[in-house]
Amino acid sequence: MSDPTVASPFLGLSQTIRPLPHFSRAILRVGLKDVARASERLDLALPIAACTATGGSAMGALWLGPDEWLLIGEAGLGNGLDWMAGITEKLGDVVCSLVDVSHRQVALEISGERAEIVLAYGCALDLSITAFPVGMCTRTMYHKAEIVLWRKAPDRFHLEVWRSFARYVEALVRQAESEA
Amino acid sequence: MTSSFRTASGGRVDRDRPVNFTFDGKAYVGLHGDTLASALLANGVHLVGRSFKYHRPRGIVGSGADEPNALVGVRRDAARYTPNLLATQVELYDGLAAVSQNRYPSLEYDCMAVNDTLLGRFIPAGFYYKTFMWPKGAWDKLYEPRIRKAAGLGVAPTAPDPDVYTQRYAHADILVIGAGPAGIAAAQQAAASGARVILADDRPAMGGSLLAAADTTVDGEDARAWLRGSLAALAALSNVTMLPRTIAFGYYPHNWIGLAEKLTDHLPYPASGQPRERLWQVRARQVVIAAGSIERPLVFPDNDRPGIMLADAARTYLQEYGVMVGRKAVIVAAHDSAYRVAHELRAAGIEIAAIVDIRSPVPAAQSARDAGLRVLCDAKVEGTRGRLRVSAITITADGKRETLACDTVLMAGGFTPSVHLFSQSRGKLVWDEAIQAYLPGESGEAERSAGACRGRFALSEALADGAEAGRSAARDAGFSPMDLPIPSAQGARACGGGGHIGAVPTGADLSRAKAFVDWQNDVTARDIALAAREGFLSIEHVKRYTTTGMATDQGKLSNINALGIVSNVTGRSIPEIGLTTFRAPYTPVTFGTLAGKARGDLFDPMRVTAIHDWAAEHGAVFEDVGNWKRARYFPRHGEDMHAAVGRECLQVRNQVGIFDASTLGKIEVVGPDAAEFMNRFYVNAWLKLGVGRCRYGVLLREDGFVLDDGVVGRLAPDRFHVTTTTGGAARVLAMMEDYLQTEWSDLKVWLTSTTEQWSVIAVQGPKARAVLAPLVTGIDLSAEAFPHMSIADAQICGVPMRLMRVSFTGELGFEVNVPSGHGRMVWEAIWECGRSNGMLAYGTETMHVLRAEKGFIIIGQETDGTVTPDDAGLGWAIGKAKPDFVGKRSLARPAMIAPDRKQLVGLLTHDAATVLEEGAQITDPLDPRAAIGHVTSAYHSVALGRSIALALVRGGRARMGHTLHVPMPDGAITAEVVQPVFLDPEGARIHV
Amino acid sequence: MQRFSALSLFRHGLGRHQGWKPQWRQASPKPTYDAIIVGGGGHGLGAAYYLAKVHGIRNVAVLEKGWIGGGNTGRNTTIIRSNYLFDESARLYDHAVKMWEGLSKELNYNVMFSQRGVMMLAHNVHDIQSFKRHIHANRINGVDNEWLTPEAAKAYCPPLNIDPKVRYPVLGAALQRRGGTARHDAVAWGYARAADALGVDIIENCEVTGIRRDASGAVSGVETTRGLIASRRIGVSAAGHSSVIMDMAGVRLPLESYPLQALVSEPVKPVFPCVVMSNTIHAYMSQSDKGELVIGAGTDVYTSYTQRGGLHIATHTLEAICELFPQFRRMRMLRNWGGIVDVTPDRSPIIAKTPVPGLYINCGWGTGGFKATPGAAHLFAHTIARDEPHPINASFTMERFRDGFMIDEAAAAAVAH
Amino acid sequence: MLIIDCPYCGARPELEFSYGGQAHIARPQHPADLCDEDWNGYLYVRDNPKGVHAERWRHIHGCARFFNALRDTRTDHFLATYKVGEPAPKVSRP
Repeated sequence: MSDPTVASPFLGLSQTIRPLPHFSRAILRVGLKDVARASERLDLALPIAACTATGGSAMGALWLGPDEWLLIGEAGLGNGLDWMAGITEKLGDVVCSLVDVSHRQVALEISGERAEIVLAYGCALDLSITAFPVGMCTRTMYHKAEIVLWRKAPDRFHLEVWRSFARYVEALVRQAESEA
Repeated sequence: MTSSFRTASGGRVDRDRPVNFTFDGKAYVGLHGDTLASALLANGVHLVGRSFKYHRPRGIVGSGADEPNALVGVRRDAARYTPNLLATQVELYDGLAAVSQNRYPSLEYDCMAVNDTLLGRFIPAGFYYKTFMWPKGAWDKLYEPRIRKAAGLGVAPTAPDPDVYTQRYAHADILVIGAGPAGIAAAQQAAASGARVILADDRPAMGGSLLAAADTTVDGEDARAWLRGSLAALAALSNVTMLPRTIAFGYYPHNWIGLAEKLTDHLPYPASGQPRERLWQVRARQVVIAAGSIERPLVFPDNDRPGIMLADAARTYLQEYGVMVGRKAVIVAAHDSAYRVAHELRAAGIEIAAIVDIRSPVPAAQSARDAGLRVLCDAKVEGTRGRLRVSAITITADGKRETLACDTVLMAGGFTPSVHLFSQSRGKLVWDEAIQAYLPGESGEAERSAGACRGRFALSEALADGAEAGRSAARDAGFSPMDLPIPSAQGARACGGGGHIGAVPTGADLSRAKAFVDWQNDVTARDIALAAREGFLSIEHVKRYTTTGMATDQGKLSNINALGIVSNVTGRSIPEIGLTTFRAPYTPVTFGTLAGKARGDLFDPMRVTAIHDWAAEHGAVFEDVGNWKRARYFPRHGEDMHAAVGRECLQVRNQVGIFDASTLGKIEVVGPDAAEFMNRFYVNAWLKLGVGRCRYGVLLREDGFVLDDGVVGRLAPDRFHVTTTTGGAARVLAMMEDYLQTEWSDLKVWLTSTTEQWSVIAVQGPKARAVLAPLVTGIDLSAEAFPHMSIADAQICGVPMRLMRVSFTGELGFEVNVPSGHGRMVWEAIWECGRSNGMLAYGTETMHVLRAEKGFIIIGQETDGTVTPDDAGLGWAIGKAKPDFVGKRSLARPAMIAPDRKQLVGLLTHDAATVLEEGAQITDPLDPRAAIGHVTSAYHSVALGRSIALALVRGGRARMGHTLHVPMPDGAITAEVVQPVFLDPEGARIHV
Repeated sequence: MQRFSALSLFRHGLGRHQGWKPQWRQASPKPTYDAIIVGGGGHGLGAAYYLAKVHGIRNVAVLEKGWIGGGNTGRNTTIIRSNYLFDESARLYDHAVKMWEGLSKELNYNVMFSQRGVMMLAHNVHDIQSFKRHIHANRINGVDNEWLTPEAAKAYCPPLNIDPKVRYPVLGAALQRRGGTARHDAVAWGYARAADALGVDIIENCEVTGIRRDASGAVSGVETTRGLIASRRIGVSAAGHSSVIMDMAGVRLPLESYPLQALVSEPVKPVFPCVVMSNTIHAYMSQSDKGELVIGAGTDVYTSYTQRGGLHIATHTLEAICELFPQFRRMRMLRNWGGIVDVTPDRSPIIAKTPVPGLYINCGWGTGGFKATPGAAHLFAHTIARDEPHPINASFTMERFRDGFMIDEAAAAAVAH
Repeated sequence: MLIIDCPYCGARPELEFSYGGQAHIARPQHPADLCDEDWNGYLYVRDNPKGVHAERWRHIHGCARFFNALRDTRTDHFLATYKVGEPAPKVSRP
């Protein structure tokens, strides 16, 4: 259930492309030597392997860089202040940077058997299941917009994009869908 | 209905599906599966165009991408006209309308043919470099327009193209380019290893030479049946992608290959919105180039008449399309392939008047004679006759001159391996003396060539070579090849290397005769000899001076013969002369295909704020700032910008205005060393900035020039909220990361972009506090509790808010940062609350005027990359006690401390109504010829009731009170130099 | 030198053109020259010509590692203009344009200088401000440049799309009518022929492999693939390879070499009457006499000597071309190639003496060297002959970077806000 | 489109990267102590070799890390990539 007060820039949904509800999100930056402590405090194993994501239903952690994780919370947490405060409290004195980016980006789900082709329309990465397995996540480009792409199932991708680019990316994936 | 030159059977055309088409308005009937060329030939039409320079009648020469003559325009409708298409590549569809090019008034009677008959001897290669120089200036007024009109081929489309183009990135373990025998064999082996294979071929039907293979078997099966079976088997594999109608046009670094796939040009009625072409960008671990070979034409006098064509093309027309290219043919032979062609054509009913072989002895001649063919050896070719179609060829053999009547002359000059893509990949080409061709040598990328493109011409050889290439490619891509048997071919006549390069022996005077080397560009053997005579000895010079090889076929037919002629004239071997560079694309690629989806609104990302739609609904006029759309002003009732801005300014000064500042860059700087980082990065001192306080920050490039500015707030001892300009956001963050990651890795601090996290709603004006107060909770907005340059987190309308009390207008002002998903909701709430206070929305133009009245600079307007902080009047911002910050050292360079630097000043025109033009130059009345500065900003100020301007003026601060000139085309405007603050210099209005 | 004219062409035509002689000799290196120019492009050949013509220094060799005119001279999109902002640049480039106007006659070689006008498009408010600043500055410097409304721009170039609803609409244009194009190969050949006639040796296939210096540190000659050649004056005019050559003399430059791509369409009948440039969306186009649409693409982001770049650079350019001129979307790219452009920190050139006595450098022209060819050659010859710069190139030193006297046209024009 | 082997993420297309010029040019500890000539060397003078070039790249649209690379500017082939702070690996210079 999404927070009804959070506006979505997306215009619609289709067989392959579905706007996702609002999530709470944060960017966590921690130096390598403090990662283990942060994981312990958060009760969430921050993935160390490049371009991988971990996490269950409560919170996902996506490796974006060697000291950078995108934390994605459950949908429907309202303004997310409590969520942020909770994480901040858990992290305690761990030397790190935690910044709320819940509204910085929005998410689309691209799914179905045409998902790979729709993405290959604007993403230059090898999206085959061997090269981009389930659980892999990375920043990359979709045409001229930066995105975060996360494969959640063989035929299901989670795509994050900065809010101001949302309509650009949405228009392109819809064209891709119509031409794939 | 059967056309008169169609055989009774054979070929892969569908004889049950006639196709109507027109050429130059005349109706014809072809068959489904025809190309435009094969259909025209089936109707006995050879004359299809006029040449570039001499306007000589020209016919179809080849059967594929190498065609130099048969360029046509194809018109689907007014907006879908495509010039310069090769008739040999245009697939026939019902209703196709093609027209010939470069002729006036018609193909049959072309006035410009005077270039051939009368002027020809006076316009040799490069003639234009030697004349048209008198009188001075006449070139582009008098001569050039005429030359231009005569040049060019087809006519450019005149209306915007309504078709759409699509694109896809793809990854392959092995990309096989060319689906002839070698390519298919390679794809079979590669696919069997489990590798991901893409097989691409430019023709609609895959198979290459196998499509025309008659009397040939592969693995005991008819070759064409084997082909069908093999393709079906490949297509059934999930790891194989088959791309017909797809040309590999460019080989880019790191095995990045561009493919162009035609999707609809062959369809009579493409579905609406169906993309016309698709650009594939393929990254392949390994590439197999199986591009085949190109038949070489022969250079002899008047070798360009319609009806003179490549021998193997004639055979292809027969075997693939069931088309006889004529009734009576003479074959000029320099290669044994001529005999195969002769046998197959004769079997189809074409009379072979003679095989004229320039070689001697010719072992193949005897068996041909035994079969009843007339063969003349050791022959010279003297010329041809026929106005719009060849009617005879004159030869000399055994010392006897003879004119042979015919309607077709076929040239069998041998085959040139197609090494274009290999060369594009920066592989090294090696001259092979035995087969007289350049062949692929050392690779520059992870690729290998197979089959005819590396001189393995015979079918069995090509199949074996392709299979081996497929296996080794699989191995090198990390797969284990299966032990798939190698197909073997029987019955195919070996067509090895050799053949002839350069001009064919002739008794004719080649300084008089026109023996064409480059058909399309009308370059003859004598042109090339002339170039050599004039000292153009490098093959690149010959190419550029004569234009040989620079036509739309990029020298596929001409390059090798041009080399031969230069070799002959200069007495140097071909390897000594070298080779011209092969350049992408292999065949021309549609602009639209390369541009793909980036068109219209999607040409470039259009970034919009959460408040954009509200602004649009309220009539905003937008401007582009970088990728962003920003509301520039909000006109009412047909107001122009001037009126709207005046109204908006006044309302902000007197009441309150609301402004969308969301595009400002925002960076959260967090960590124990955050203050130290800021201290090193910005010119300002940061260590003592209190929590909850803001400061205006200035940032330099390391060369000392102002890069960016913005207000920075301290949220906590270890946390700063940094703002940047709209256009500078990405640049500033990138530069911060650069220093942090590569120079100051000792600092514990991290940067996170929050530009898009926050919608920024500026509420500015005397009533700003009154508007906001009812909406906010958790904060006291009073001047005492929340003075100018404060920052705090609180709530507004029940959502989190980061509030800054800042002013870029000179009025009491707040910037309300709210999570952008709530941006519009909060904006509308403030709007509702503000309306009773006389609030209106203003745009960037009003913001520019308001800040100029206060003398606040705009990066990129008052600064231009050559301005120091002191120039811009920002010297006060520099933390004087700091030993270092980015750019500090550069400020001490001689030029940066020169006394006559341009400094920011205000200008007041003597005539208060005159608004200066931004960018206007400024002179000292004592020296009107030298500019001493320029106007950076100029507006009409409603608040002041007069014009104002900011300017950068040499030594400006020492000129206070002086009168300067602003020269305009209609005379100089006088203005007085003043301090760059026009309104409320004490700042009383801000601190309320 | 055989005189070129309509009459001589006619006379030789009667003789089936058998009487034409080589336009320049295939010279072999002599042991010693009074001056050596390294680099046989338009700038180098021109410098040799002006050394001989203006300064009477005729014992000159031009050393070219490949074939003359084969570098950036033969790879550029031939745009010529002089509407630069700063006084120094405007003087430099307008010096060149004035020389272009008489060059065919000067060389007796038709370099096809065509003053078709160069139109630069403004797409946003910042562009308008910047272009107007240029126009005002140019007027004071006597350089023609005028502002056009979108409608006037379209009248000047009918294929231009001025629909206000496109992504980056055309808000106006700056037009320099004296700007235009020329035939790049002819410039190299024309200078070669004219220099050769004055005694200059043009030596192709001669790669410089070392620079010799005497005990005092001054240059004494060059080592080449064709042997040692002595000279007390060496002018380096090697464009993208400037760093490589100067390194041989121990001189390090503020220079980086990048790939720059260009492309042409198939030839069509005249449809595009002028030169159009859009710096904002990266598109530059004209139509050649042969009918090809000649399109300049951007530089790749990394330094390279490969003379090729990525496909994405060409596609990016064609995106812009198709938006500005949508009727050309069905046209086709015929050839795409790359050159190596040498770029200084302020994107302005260096024409100057170096710290090494007798060694002179002309480099750093970035993407715009062709337009300056006659002017740069003339000034470089002056600098070599007199061992001091001409007043026009006096500011274009190496030392300006050290001292902060930048001539930064790009910074002044391209900063967005 | 170069394929660049990010030391963190592996082989990625060039469009995810930004170029950072010559590598191993450290910002002077005390710029004020430098003469104009030396500061000029730091700011502007570059190797620009035709051959192996040590250069900086940033995987800006990936892990966002700066790293260094050795690339042959005659072929554009990479010989090595390595993390900031690591010395340039020894490669056989062709």
